[in-house]
Amino acid sequence: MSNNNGYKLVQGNEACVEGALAAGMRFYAGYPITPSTEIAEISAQKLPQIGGKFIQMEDELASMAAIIGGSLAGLKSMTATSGPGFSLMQENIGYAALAEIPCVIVNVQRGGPSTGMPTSPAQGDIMQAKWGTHGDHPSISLTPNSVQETYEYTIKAFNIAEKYRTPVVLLMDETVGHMREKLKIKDSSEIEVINRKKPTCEPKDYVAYRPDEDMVPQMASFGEGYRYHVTGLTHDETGFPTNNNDVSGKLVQRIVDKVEKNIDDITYYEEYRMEDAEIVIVAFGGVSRAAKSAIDDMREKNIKVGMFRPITIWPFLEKQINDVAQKAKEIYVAEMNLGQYFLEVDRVAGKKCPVKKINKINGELITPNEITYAVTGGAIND
Amino acid sequence: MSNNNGYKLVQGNEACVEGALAAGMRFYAGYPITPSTEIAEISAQKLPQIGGKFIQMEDELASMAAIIGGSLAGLKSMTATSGPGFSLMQENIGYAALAEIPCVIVNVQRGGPSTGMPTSPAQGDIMQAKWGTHGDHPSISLTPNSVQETYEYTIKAFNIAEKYRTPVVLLMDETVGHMREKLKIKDSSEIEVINRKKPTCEPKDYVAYRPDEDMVPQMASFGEGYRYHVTGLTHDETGFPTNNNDVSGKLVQRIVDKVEKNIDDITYYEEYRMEDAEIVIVAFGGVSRAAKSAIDDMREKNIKVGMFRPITIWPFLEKQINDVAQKAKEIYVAEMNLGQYFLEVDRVAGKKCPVKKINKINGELITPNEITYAVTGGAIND
Amino acid sequence: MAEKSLLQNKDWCKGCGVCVGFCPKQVLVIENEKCVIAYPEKCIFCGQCELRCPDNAIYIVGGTKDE
Amino acid sequence: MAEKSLLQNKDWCKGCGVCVGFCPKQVLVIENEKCVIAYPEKCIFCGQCELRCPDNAIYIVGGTKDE
Amino acid sequence: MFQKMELRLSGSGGQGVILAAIILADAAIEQGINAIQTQSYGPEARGGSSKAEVIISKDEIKFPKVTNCDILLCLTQNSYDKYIASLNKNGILVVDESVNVNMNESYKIYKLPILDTAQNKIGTHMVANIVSVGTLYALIGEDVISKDVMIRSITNRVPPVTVDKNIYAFEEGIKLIRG
Amino acid sequence: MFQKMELRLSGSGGQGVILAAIILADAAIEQGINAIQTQSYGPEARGGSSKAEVIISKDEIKFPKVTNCDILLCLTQNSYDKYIASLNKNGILVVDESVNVNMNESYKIYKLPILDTAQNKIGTHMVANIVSVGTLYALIGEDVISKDVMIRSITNRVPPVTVDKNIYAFEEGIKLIRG
Amino acid sequence: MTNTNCNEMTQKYYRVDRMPHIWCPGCGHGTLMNTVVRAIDKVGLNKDDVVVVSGIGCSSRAPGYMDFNTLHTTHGRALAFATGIKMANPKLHVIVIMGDGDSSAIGGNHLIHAARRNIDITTIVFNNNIYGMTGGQFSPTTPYGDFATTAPFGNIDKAFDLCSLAQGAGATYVGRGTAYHAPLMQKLIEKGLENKGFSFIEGLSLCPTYYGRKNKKGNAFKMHSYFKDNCVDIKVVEKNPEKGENKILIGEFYNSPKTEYTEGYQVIIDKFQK
Amino acid sequence: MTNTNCNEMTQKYYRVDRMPHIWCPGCGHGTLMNTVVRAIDKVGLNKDDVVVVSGIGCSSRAPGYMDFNTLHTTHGRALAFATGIKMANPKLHVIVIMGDGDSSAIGGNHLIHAARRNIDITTIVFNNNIYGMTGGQFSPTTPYGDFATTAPFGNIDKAFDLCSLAQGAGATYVGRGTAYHAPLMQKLIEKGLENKGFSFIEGLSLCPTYYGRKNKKGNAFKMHSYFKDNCVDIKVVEKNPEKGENKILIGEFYNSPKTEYTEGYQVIIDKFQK
Ligand SMILES: Cc1ncc(C[n+]2csc(CCOP(=O)(O)OP(=O)(O)O)c2C)c(N)n1
Ligand SMILES: Cc1ncc(C[n+]2csc(CCOP(=O)(O)OP(=O)(O)O)c2C)c(N)n1
Ligand code: SF4
Ligand code: SF4
Ligand code: SF4
Ligand code: SF4
Ligand code: SF4
Ligand code: SF4
Ligand SMILES: [Mg+2]
Ligand SMILES: [Mg+2]
Repeated sequence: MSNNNGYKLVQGNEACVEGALAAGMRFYAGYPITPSTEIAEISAQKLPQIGGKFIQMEDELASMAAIIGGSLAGLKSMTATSGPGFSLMQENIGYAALAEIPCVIVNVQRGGPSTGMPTSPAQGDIMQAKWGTHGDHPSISLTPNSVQETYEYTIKAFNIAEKYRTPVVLLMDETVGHMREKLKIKDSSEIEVINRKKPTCEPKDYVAYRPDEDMVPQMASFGEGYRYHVTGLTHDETGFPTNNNDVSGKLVQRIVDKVEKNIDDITYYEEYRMEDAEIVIVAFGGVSRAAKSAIDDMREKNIKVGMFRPITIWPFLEKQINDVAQKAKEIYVAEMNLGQYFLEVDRVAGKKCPVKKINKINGELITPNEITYAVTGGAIND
Repeated sequence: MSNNNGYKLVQGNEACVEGALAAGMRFYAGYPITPSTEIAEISAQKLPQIGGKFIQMEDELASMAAIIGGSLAGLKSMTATSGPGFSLMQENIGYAALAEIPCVIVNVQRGGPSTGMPTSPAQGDIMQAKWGTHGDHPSISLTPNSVQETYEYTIKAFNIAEKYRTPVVLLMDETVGHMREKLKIKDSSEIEVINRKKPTCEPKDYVAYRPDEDMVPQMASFGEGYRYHVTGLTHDETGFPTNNNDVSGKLVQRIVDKVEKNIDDITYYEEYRMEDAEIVIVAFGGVSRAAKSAIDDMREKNIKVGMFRPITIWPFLEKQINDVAQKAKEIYVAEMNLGQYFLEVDRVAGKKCPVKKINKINGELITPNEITYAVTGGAIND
Repeated sequence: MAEKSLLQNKDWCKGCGVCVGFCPKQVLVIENEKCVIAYPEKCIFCGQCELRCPDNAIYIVGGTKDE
Repeated sequence: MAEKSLLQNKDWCKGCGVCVGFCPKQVLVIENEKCVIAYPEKCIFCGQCELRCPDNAIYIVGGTKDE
Repeated sequence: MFQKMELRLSGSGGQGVILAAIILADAAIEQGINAIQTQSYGPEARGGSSKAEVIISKDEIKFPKVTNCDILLCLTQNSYDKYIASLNKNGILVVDESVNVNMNESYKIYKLPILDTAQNKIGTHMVANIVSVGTLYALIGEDVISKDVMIRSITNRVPPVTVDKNIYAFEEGIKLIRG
Repeated sequence: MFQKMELRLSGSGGQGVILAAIILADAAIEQGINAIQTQSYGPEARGGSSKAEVIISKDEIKFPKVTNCDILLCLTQNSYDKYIASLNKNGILVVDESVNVNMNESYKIYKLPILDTAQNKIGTHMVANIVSVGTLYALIGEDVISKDVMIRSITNRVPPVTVDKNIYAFEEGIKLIRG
Repeated sequence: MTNTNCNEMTQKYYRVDRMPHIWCPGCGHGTLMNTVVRAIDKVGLNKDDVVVVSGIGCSSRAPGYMDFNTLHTTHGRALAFATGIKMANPKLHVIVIMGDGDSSAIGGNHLIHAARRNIDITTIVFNNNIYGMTGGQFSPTTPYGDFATTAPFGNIDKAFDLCSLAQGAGATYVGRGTAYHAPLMQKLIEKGLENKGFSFIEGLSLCPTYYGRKNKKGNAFKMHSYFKDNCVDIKVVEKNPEKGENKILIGEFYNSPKTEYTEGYQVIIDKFQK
Repeated sequence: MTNTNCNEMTQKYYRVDRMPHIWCPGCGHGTLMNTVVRAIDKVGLNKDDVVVVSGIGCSSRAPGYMDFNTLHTTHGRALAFATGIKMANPKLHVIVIMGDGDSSAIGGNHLIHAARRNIDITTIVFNNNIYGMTGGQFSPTTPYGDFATTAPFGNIDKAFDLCSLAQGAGATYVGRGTAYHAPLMQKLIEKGLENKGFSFIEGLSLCPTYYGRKNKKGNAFKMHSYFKDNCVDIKVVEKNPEKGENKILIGEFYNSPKTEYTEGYQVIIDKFQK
């Protein structure tokens, strides 16, 4: 009777939960904060119905700790928050990185700094997602720009976390989290789900932090007979703390390398009308939708403009940006912050062509007109 | 009888307290953590003797909160920590930035990520010092490289904090914090001490967040008769929360601009043997001392090498690095991390000359030989 | 000493009805999502409304203090 | 059933002297920062030393369990 | 022919304009066309006036926010004052009759007894949002979304015990436009 | 003539080699020459073996760590095993007599009853570090730091009630070298 | 009840240009805020010497309307900010207003430590048994079995008794009132202000919008009536224990002054002043 | 006392290749760790099903030496990690070992919340009244007036009674032993392990290196003797209150099982399984 093709109207935050469940999330620990709260609320509703667990912790420090614990005990685990909570999670995100515990952290960005603009969209935590915790560490962040992508990339976030044993950040923004649009929930047969590598050896032969060739060690869950030690101190392959400087240094290098050297496997991006583009707009998340619209407008005036949209924000897509810069005459980085992703684009592309900023931090989504205006200097759309 | 010229042997961490006291610090709140603990211990000893206050808080979240409170009540306030504690302080550092509360945060860096290498030197929190909290915000960080400089730049950190009403981070590293060398404590007449601007108007006319021409609003202390409101929400000039997008955006822009546009006033750096240098080493903190030594060695072999040492790490000294790049044939950024400050140097200087990394993350200070080796490809010092 | 009277700050009233519920004399009613002093003559100045109003939108003026 | 005897793990002993203090029979002494079982013959296998040693560096073997 | 329509629904916090917007968007998706629904919030989760937006379109919707408002609904004076400037000059304004409006404008104006219909005809002010849905639907047109689909969307989104009352409200809303 | 000297002092956790290093550096500064003192720590604040370094120099000291060890002090076997490789071939090794050392080396070796002197001559193992200071001072030489300055430095850095005992220990340390 | 009539009090102590406040119709926070202001008035504090600090939440918006030195901090940290203020200037009268979530979920640690130190801060919790600001998630004081957006099948967390928690941690003055028992609430706050040390006063508030709606508690007036019918003063229960059965205890629970923290610190400072 | 003799126990339950441990000579933590292991042995838990979690501190190094599933987390957060583990797999026996600072300074909030939920975790605090790992700063349990590197003029902070705090927050099994009263300590841990719910056992430890030295408490043996002479069992005091005067109370303080958290959650899950 209806011709909806299996689509339904869903909010971004809800699509995130749907994706997580499809990926196998069975433990959620969190603390409410606007504009991510629906993720907790829907998880609370859905998880027990399929035998999963939801817990509301006392704060975000505890939430992050709890999902690491849940993951170690064998369940795929997630938490969701926004800026202030993301700041509080940083110490334990670093722990998960060093101890190599797979988990997914969703940050639905709102206006900062501090309490800032709690109900307004922003993209002010881009650099924090990479650098928020102390010390060198791997960082992976994905930025969906639609409800459907939120679903898809939540699944991918879990897959990457499990494959590389590392925390993965899904960096949404209030626009994407709170908007409702169509979503097609996929059949489980259509979804690729990756699980962490389990030990292939006997417990007595298990060396918990000895990496395989892919640089990732096999991971036993607590309670499976592989009794091992996990610590946030630098440790050797056995997992026990070491005072050996070189072993310590190599550990940190390995956890960074296992991500950086596998970057091709976690590279997601979209190119829009890039074939002959001389002007390239780099945009992601909610802003990329304004960019698309602006590009359509400008193309109508025969301006050769296209968009490069990184979906993988971290690690930085150096190779792709480099390629873009090779061909572009000019690059604009449009973001709802004062120029964060810009810095990396400028570093890489700036050697080849001018890189400019389009920024907005007043809690409103950048509009297509603003982009057009910035690119054309107001020549069209006056 | 002795010919010490007023010098005495002092540990870096102690020099930090001496500098703080000289600058007028009268409130310290902190939570112990290696390798910063001596700063708390010496503060606990010295403050009450001059009528100041020390409190050991329950954690770093509380410590950061308490110094903001102390500063609002009128005392110059400081806390000190290391990586894990610095991560925990991030939320409230953002608060201090947005609410424009002067305070000084000392981070004596140790090996990370996570608990990492608690007693080893590192420079792994360089990017975190700028990007650790959510949202766009101003960041100021200074990096002394000796005991004397620790004293001097702690004073400057307070002066900058007071002048610009913003948190200032003193980024030390374990090497500098724990080493003992000579310090000359200055006479108070030789020290420039800057205090926050007090309101010049009557309480009834006070508009707490209306900036003067220097973009900095005048600051009354609680209890002085100027009853005003302080919030971490974006607010208008009265200090009360606003839902007006443009007012919010302009507030964030102003707090960033008051630092970025006054950068010349907070620019500190050293150039070493740079007159004719073709190869430039960029280094700071403990590593810069290895660099100096290496440069002396290389100069003996007639290699034209010099050092640019930023003392102000944030805001980034774009102008100076640009000048350096103009003349250099090659730049090396030597740091005890995987290449953090490098990113900004590469962004700015990379458009003009090749920028390379010298990194070490095993918890040991980079040695002069390692720098020489990296620069000469092992040609000398084999 | 001034006569007592009951005053309202309509701008602040949110029409929650708390005062209406507590008034022992049915002086107050809600109309168009605001409280209205419908029967001022019945008011005994018991102070319940002003004590209970979360919005300081209704209050008694005049009379002796500390009664 | 084996005879009881008192054994030591010198590598683990830190010479803290706790066992020496608790031994009711002065069996033990500290020498060169390590505990030494100086008078094994006086030992009554009371178990104080093994109970108190923070380093599991001294213990009784043999004898019936659960005595 | 219908290609794209941008609607803005505004009112006070408790009036349920967000649900109204969701119902419209939901129906559009169900109908097989594209729709996107957004809203703005007050401080954290609450606040005075409330605004919701819906865009329905045959093509992919890129920018999710209303930039070109075709239909503006205002249930209160406050929301009219705040949002009227955003209406297209060729657009349509739907306001409750209690709102004072400048009639001297190029857009089309429907001044309707929405709140009164809800309160006095249906019996509760709670359904004012669904009366509004009716008015908006009448303006969007059956060629865009079928009435069946609309009714299904309402049925799915309101509390089960209130379905009949809400469908009644919807029909009355349609009548306010069609007469 | 003296220009620069790099010393490394090592022993077990409780032996106070760090204080010994501080006293030497302190005296050097007091004397008007440059000095820098560093140390390495175990996990957070405690740990087994302990290492301290002092560099004294007439010129500015750039790199603060010992790269070219002129004098190595080892109070325990452990510390000898760990650090001996770092000693200059023309350097000087000072070890407690209890340590087994490879005598067949190019550096100069002083095998001295440091611990025994402390324990049995001065009466407490606690002053072994200051006996060590005496031995090292004897090797550095009075032309570099005057003895008065050394004694003042010790006096300032040890607990007041133990000053005499420590000066005694210092003198005995000097004697171990000078005989 | 007070020496100042209601409207005079409003004019004197509130920032009337910021009103009406953002709270929902019938929210108990407004009534409780009035009890705070009346207590300050009664005790006769100088407005310039009063600092009101809060965290984040509906309740924590209170200071913005109050004409004192006011500080709206980060979620859960109000007491830590307040501790810094009090240490830096012990002459200030520091009052902290928090929600149940703010004070006992994310802020629980600062609560027990401020209580332990017995620092002179008067802490008032507007406890509505829910996270109001974020839209109705359960809090550490939501009763067992109640519903909330994150407890769709009934809450399985046991609730804190905030007064016991504060008292156990070291608070030297402890009491509980409700939005309905406004005069009692005011009295407790007055005594809290007079206690030189850490005072903890819980004010049971009501959130008709979330807690009320989710748990079918009726409108604001009904929720007030619930307090009226279900609370009993500890003094009554002490005499007639059976009267306390299944009731919420209110009243003054603990009042036992001990050395105050900043005074203790002053003793150390004074040692060096002679 | 146990069915396994001392050395067998060492071989069976410790990672002997990691020993000797890093603790200073005479540190009470070693003795307390032995009581944990003996209790596990006595209760007869399967090593594969036991998870030992700690935070950061000297005490928190314990799990590294214990041959179970072991997790050394971040400072103060052990109970939050443990909560995740227990929720994810309720079959695991989760034991948390923390220091006084770890559990009650930075970790105080997680302690009271884990207790409130009555989640089945056996928590053991090695309380040496000091921050040992960082070199002797005062902790929330350092007695009033005592010295520490950050309390050079005597501590003005009042100390927590950790057992009251945990009990007040909701722990269903609570007791205190000491390093000297090792057999009692073991017994309390056994009962804690058997309690299905949140159990809190405080073990008074001793830090000769910092707390002992700063406060002139003598060597490790003297510090043991202090416990011997100054502790009295609650059972004794209940009969003869005067025997408790100026003494440290030890023994079982509270034992009152209530619904356990993960079981409560399972009830919800089961609803959907039919
Ligand atoms: C670090 C952080 N986490 C979460 C939030 C979101 N948040 C704001 S208020 C609040 C809870 C409010 O509840 P309560 O303290 O009980 O106050 P109420 O609104 O009920 O008065 C939460 C979770 C935040 N602002 N900051
Ligand atoms: C976030 C953070 N803050 C501070 C520290 C430093 N730190 C490590 S252990 C410790 C306290 C240890 O005291 P306690 O928990 O009592 O254990 P103990 O060493 O006395 O056994 C501190 C403050 C840290 N590692 N992480
Ligand atoms: S109690 Fe106050 S806000 Fe509520 S209806 Fe009455 S006057 Fe209005
Ligand atoms: S004063 Fe009393 S009688 Fe008068 S309106 Fe108010 S509540 Fe009713
Ligand atoms: S108690 Fe143990 S460690 Fe201490 S001296 Fe005796 S055997 Fe050695
Ligand atoms: S078993 Fe008893 S008697 Fe024997 S050495 Fe040990 S403590 Fe002494
Ligand atoms: S949500 Fe609840 S607590 Fe918040 S203002 Fe509304 S009624 Fe009050
Ligand atoms: S410092 Fe204290 S607590 Fe830590 S190992 Fe040494 S004696 Fe034990
Ligand atoms: Mg609440
Ligand atoms: Mg301790």
